[in-house]
Amino acid sequence: MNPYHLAGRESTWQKHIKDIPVDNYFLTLSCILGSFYPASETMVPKVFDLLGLRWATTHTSHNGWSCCTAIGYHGDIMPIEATLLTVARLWALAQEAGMEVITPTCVTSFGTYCECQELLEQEPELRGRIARLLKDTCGRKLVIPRRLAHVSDVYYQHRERLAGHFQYRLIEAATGRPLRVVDHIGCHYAKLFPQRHAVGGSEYCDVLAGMVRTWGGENVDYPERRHCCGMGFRQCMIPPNRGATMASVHKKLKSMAPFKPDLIVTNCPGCQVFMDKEQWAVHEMTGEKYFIPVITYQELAGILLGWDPYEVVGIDFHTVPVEPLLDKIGIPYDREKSWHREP
Amino acid sequence: MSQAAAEKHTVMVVGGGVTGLGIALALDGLGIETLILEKGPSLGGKVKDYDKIFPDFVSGRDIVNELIARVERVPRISCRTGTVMAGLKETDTGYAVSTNDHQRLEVGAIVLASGFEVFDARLQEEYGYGIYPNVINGPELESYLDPHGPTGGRLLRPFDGKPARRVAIIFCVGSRSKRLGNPYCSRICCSYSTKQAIEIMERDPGAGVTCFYMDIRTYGRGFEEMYQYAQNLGVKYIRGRVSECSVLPEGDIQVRAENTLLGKPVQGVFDLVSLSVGMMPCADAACLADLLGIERGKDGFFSGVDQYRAPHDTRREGIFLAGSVTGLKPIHDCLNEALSVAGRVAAYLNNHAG
Amino acid sequence: MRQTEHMSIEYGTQSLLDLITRRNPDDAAWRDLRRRLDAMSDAELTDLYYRLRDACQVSEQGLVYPNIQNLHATPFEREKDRREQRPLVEQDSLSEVARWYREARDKSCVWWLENHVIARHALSSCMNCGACTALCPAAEFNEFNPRAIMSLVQEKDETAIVELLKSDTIWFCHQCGSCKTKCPRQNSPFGMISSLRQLSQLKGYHVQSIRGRQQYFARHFWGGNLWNRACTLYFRNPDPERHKDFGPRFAAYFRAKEEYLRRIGAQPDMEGHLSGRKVAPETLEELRKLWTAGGAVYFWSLIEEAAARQAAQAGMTIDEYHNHVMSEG
Amino acid sequence: MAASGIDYGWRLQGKTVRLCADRSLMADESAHQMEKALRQMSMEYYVLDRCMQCGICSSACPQGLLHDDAPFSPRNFIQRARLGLLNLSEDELWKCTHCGHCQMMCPYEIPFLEVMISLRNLVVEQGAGHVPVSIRSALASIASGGNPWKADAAQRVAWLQGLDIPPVACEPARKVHLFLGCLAGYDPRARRTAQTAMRLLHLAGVPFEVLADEEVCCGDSVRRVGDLATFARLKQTNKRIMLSKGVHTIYTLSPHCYESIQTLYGWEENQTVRVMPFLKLLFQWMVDGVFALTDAPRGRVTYHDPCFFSKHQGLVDEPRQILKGLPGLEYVEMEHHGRKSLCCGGGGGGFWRDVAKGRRLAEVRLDEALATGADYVATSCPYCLAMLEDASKGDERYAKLEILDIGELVWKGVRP
Repeated sequence: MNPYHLAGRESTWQKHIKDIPVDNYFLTLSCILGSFYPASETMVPKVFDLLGLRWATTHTSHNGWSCCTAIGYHGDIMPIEATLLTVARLWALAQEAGMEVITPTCVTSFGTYCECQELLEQEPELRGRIARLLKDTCGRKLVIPRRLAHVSDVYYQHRERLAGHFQYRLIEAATGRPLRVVDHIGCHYAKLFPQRHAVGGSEYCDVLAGMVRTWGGENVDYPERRHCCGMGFRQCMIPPNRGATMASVHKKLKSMAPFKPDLIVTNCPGCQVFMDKEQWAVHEMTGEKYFIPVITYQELAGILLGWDPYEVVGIDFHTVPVEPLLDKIGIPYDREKSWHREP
Repeated sequence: MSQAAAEKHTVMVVGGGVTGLGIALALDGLGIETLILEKGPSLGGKVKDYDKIFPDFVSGRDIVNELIARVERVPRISCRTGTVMAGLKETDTGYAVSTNDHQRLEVGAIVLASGFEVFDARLQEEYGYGIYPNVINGPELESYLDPHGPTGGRLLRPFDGKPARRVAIIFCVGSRSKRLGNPYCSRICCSYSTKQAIEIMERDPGAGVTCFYMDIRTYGRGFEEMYQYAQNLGVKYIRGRVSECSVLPEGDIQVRAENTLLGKPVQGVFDLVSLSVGMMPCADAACLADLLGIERGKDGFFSGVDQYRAPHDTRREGIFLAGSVTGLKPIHDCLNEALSVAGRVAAYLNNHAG
Repeated sequence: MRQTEHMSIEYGTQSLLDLITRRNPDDAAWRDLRRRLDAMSDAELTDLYYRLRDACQVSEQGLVYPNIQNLHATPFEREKDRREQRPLVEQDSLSEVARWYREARDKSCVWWLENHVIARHALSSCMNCGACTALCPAAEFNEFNPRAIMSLVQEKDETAIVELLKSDTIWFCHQCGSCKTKCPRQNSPFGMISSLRQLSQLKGYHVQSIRGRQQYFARHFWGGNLWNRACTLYFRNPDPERHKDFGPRFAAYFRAKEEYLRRIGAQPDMEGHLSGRKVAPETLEELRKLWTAGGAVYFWSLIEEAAARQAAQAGMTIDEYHNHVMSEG
Repeated sequence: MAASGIDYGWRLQGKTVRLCADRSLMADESAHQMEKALRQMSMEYYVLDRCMQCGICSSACPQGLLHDDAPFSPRNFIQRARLGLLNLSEDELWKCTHCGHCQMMCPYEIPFLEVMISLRNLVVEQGAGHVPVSIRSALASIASGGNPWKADAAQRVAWLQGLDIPPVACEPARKVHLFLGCLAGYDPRARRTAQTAMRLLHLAGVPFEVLADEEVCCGDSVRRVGDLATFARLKQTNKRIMLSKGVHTIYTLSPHCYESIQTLYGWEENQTVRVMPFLKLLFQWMVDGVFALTDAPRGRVTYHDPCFFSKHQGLVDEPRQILKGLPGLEYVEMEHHGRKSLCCGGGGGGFWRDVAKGRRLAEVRLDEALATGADYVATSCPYCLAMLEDASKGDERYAKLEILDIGELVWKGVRP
């Protein structure tokens, strides 16, 4: 017996429909993803091309790649002005590339773009100063984007078309039951400006849940679903502080376990790292064995598209093995290609 | 002008709730004819659903039924249910009102007593109203406690029909929230929720009722004493706004708040969570305002010309306000207001109407 | 220049590299090298850094990687950044943003709260309902209470605020923003805390608390990545020794990361495809200008000064202090 | 709770990192049951329902002035009691010193001390929690020997022998009895105070007797740490003796003895026993000019009000007038005085607790005394005297302060 009314849950997120641009995306990169799950980034252009979308990026150094400095900002070493200037520069690059909407692969970048957009819209004096400084220092023009989208928004927007290309669905091959999927949205996507920028608002954010439903899976809600993974910038980065990070992950795992999820899909690189990697620490410290596969929505699309789990999707980057999930869905893979030799 | 002048006119009362009925009876006492326009199928408004009202636990239903009975006995009062105003024209003797059933009614004055609506708790998404079966709102809890209600007065979990013994009541739902566009205090929620808590504890002393409040505003005569009594019954009051409810596999509801008096987060698991929803202006307030050409305050409630000198008058001559259209009031305040409005209307008819 | 060449010759670029690129070196050889580095002029030191960075090093499978991979998070890079940034914060050469922050240092905390853009957006009025604390991940696990901080700030009691800025309290926040979504008054506690943290460092109060002192590590960890690699995180940062909690599979990945990355089409430290992460010199130049204009470099210099003072008091070298703060607490 | 299984540490960079424990309070069944249990077990518990958490009690509580990260707070305590979050095994239950400032200020007149007594009673008599060792041994000793120090009952009055104070026989019908109290019975310092009191009585020509070794502890502290049964027995013993000896008037040296004998012994109509604090007697003598006074002692004097006189009895003017009546002394007032004075920490069993230096209420009090620049700190309660002296011992800051019983100060000035 379902402990909640599906209709009510649906109507809740449907109150917050986000206006997502359908084309012309300017891709910006994530520091964390590039460091821990680079495949999730390299797969994005592949998917964009597959869908025949028009896109550009700063992916080669000579067209000016830089990060958004958001980690620096939330890690309290960047004054807001410096972050505003860096972001403004990226926006300018997008304009120069003739792209309408800037789409980061990182939730914290996204949150920071949103914050910058709001600040610049509400603070004329600040806007003036940033525009002037940008002009004086690197001769670029401040253009505040009208709309902002996260790469997951793009996947969401085109989820049906993408499903058209899939070779697999989120269904257990053996039994034919839909896989139970926990979606972890990422605070800076759903909590900072839910009214304006989050698909489905903050309570029942649909950006991942929608993909999961469309791709054959079943959404699983659990009490701690809205909660922070504990990454917390300085909390995860500085070893003595990491107790709180681990505790947060532990709390979420404990809370979701009774609902027997088959996998966790993440939106935010930070969450992906800690939901995945700290499962091992939690096991070491408490003896509790969760080991629920954690994958990004890019990787999810990747494996469903039937791309090589090792050479394209890069499941070797994961701490919690993804192979059991592949077995469930019935995706063949060549164990020989794995670099990990499990005992 | 003499008293007789007033008697030549009919006063239209918009809304057949407790206030409207009170006005009609009061005007009858002054020998003035009234016509009650009720959009619902029957008279009595919301109060007819209340088995017990605060602070003295008398039956709201009895009060309304008594009023209705008297109204029906009085020849000077006529009622039209299922009827709403469609148009309004000024005439030399007052107003000509056209209704949805294409009637044309000549009246000397109009009193707006169309009441309020309860806040739609689905808008406060984090509480999961309309999603989690065991999260209900105040009026629903009222009906669960009502011997004539769906459960015959037994408090059951909607999810599985098991008796609910661990109950949480969350105050200020849809009130005092800039985020939801209702920055105001709805005034009566603290009291009606406390009343409900008392009823639960009196029927089942073994039950545990926990109220999550921001400030207890039991401002009226006898209200604070009621609050005291609730505490004596063992109702727990935790000062802190609940930030979210979540559902557990068996349908239990997990609640998170801060106990701001201890400065620590608090978690609880309950059989049933009741949301003390605040009040909103009546659904058709906007179109009534246009129709009558009168103003509303920022909060959407109607406001008198001058809340000190002419609280019931509107900018438009011969149109008056009564009851909770000007903001939430307990039932006895509404009835008191009915009397004062009746007096004001009679005076108006004597002095102005031809 | 002469000095640099002399050194390169004496050590041979490769061996010099081996010595200079150790993370926490503490032996005679290093101390000797440290003395030599200290003796160098700023120009010579930075020149040496860039020569080493651009000197290519042969990696496996015939692919050639630049040395950038080895220089990150070394005392050498920190020393270089310190010296390279020093001239950018000369009093007269400060950007207007940096000047604003410098003036803010001498003003009251209350002034800051009324004028810093983030603080202004963070608090209109607080009714102490506690919705923020109820689901705060930090409040759940640490002695931390955003509501209490908001109401303290709201009282505008200078001494109380200074106390707060000197305490560990503000540093527990995860900056997750859960509080912002729930606030019925549409305040942003996490924004306020972010602003308070900036103020704490601006006034040098952060070094009074364990958690605050950690900012010196942050300044070089994230700041060093930004300054030299244009990203806050660099894929070579998470060394398994420092991330034992990531487990053996991560350690295995880290040993062969170049191979792993190349296989999925990422080209570490290279021109080219996504996750390339090589930043062009002209881009870096541009960004450094922006960060100087945006006050970041000035901000870093303040953290640097505070750390130097603190280290001197504790009788540590700045390198010892750096290692101390990242393991303290 | 996330706290489970958190004993494994994690070494990162030579630091042990642990999963942080969840700090959340639980509004769960166990708390609910705890609260219900308290309701059933403790009659006084119900008065807590009146509490509206205004916090005036906590601002009045002297423990708020201690340098303590989490000072005892009545408001906080009541809130947790109401939510069933109390841990009766914690030291916190014993922190309250029953000064009574909280209930004096409470707008709803919640008798917080009675609540404390009943909760402590749950622990002491019904084993609902843990009793601090020092208190347990004191109680045991009183139960067996009628005094807190496991001392021989005979010692209580042995020291009276060889005193150069010939007892003045009272006429049988009008026996006057000086109730010494346990401290005067066994503590050398308190004995000196008692002697002085006797000398003054003698000099004033007041006939009085001492109930030899039959008197037992008055039971005040016993009751306040929750041992109601023992209190009842002590009460019976003392009453029986007093009545059997036909006592007519009882002078008490301690306000604690005074309060219990006067208000808690429940004298019947026909038992015309008059209880009077020695302080009042002293005041009467001063008014009547019984003694010829010299201008010794000289200097500044301040008065520390015992809570059981000031807050419980409202006896605040008399001692001041006595001191102002001493020609050689300039009277100065401390910041907190009269009914709002601060507690010495000795009441409610506090006298039996071991509190670390730097955490003592008496230190706060002495600092206030220092601030007045006084040479003498006069008081009129053996507990206060002992607590203040203990706190001042071995701390040169307080060396210049001489702590005296008010009677002793008067005696210094009396021309023999």
